[in-house]
Amino acid sequence: MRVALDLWTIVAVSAGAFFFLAGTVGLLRFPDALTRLHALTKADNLGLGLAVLGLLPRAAGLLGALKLVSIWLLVLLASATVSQLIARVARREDSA
Amino acid sequence: MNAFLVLAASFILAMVALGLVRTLRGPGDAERMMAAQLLGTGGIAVLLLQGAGSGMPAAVDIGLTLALLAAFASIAFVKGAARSRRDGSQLTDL
Amino acid sequence: MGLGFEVGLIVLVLGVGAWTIAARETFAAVIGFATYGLLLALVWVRLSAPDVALTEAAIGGGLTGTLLLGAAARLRATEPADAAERSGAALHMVAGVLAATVTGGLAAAVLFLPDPAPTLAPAVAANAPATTLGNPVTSVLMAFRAMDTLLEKVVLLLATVGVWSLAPDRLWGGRPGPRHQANPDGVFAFLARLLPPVGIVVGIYILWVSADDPGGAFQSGTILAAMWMLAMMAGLADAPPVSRRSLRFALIAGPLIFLLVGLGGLWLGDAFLSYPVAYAKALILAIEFPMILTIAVTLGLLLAGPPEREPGR
Amino acid sequence: MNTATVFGLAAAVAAGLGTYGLIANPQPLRKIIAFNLLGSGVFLFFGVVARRSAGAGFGGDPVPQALVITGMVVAFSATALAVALLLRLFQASGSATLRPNAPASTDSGRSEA
Repeated sequence: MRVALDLWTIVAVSAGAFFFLAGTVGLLRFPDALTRLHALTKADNLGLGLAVLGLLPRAAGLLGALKLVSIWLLVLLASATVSQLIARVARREDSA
Repeated sequence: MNAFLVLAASFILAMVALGLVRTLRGPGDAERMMAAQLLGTGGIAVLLLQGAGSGMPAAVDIGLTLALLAAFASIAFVKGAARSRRDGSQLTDL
Repeated sequence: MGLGFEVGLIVLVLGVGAWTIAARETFAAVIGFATYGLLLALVWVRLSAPDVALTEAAIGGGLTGTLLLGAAARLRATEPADAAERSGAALHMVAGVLAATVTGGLAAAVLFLPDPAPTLAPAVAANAPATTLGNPVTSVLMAFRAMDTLLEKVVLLLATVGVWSLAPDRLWGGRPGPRHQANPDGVFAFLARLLPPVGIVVGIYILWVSADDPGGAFQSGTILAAMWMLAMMAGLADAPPVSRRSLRFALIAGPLIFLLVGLGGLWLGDAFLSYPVAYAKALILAIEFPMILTIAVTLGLLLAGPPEREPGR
Repeated sequence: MNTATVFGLAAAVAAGLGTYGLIANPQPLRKIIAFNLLGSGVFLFFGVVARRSAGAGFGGDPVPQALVITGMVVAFSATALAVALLLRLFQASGSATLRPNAPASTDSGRSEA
């Protein structure tokens, strides 16, 4: 059981780290603000999400797990909103 | 296992650092705000992994605080950038 | 593994710090500073100081960044003129020499710190049962060095009075800051409705756990203040006029109760701010709960600035 | 070289960076930012002292840690006051410079809120 849970942590956290890598590559390589924003949201949503999923088996009880998931949900909510707002700033910078 | 978590934290930190180099340089305000956003998320991921790896349960509480305040700060940044264009135009459709 | 993580973190922190000083645009420097604050929180975690990390995350990343950003946004119109102003080469030289001296002195101090280091940790551990709190930092802040904490709250109050006193006479008693506008059906207003209830729960939770785990009244008050500011920025709430009586009362409630408990210690206990052991935890909670309200209101008002709209408008 | 020493040297550099910016940057808002950087270096130094004094089952000496928390709050109060003073200067004189012979329109800004 222990081994299975550890394996789960390793797989999920690695997948999360991969999405951070993908997000950074996108930030560095994509041509304009909107596509870069698209790359960034992958790190936000999937990168952190998978890292949280990976850490769940190691959480301190139900409350700890609940807190971990709340962090992810808060970041999802905030990043979705802020990305919208950033995109509007970017669009105006383009048209200006 | 703990070594793996700290390694993952270091890797994500390096990715965030690379992204920061790109976004802080601009050219526009939009990129700079992405820097704050990227660090908010990446910082939380590093904090949680690092906390789990070094056995500090309080890291989750710090992550919770960071998640709330990073959201607040990002919003304040967008609002400030929207208010402060040199041409005086406002972002009205927020 | 060694010190790889630490060294990487330090390179990043100092890189962002240097960039904050060197950046050409003020707006960029402010974003750099907020980033720097978030990274410092990670450093504090590595230094096994979760309470400080929590404070740094709350202040360095959130509050100071927002405060500086508001100022940068208002000053942006003058920026081209100000940017033309450059210090001479001689001043840069002097600054460089002084900075090198500061760095060298502190580095020498770090390298020649006494070994073994003197410590008060055993003294705190020995006296911790008297406060019945599991978190040593809360014990120090609320009991062993409660005078510092009381005076810190007074400093916050004085800063608020100082900020208010900058208002022109005819605006005295008015509302601080501009009235913010946002589309009531937009994404911004949506977030400002959704986030504050969560923030209030988390804020009170952070205070509640501070008895045994990292947390505290200040960190909790910061979260509440941020939620209040969010509602104000989305146009859902307006800043209260500074002459409002309930607002003034909220500003002094925390320090006042702290002071009363302190004076009670003079009468019932051994000295000013000494708590009778049997009631220590109850008294500390009685100080801290009103304190989060005071801190939230004070921080919100410090961010909002001096009154800018005439009373009655 | 242990964790505390490495972070201590970083604290020294951060304080140096802050000192440099405080003197070399002419704009007041940049000076305020630099001052905060200088302060963060000093706080970090305190944190290193606390870490080295770990004992009695704590990860660091709680007394310097508590002092740093108090210091951060006071630094924030000072920053808020400094920013308010700067904005008032801008409102009153129409510019945000510390030059003594700045082209100032002393009273025109007073009337606008």
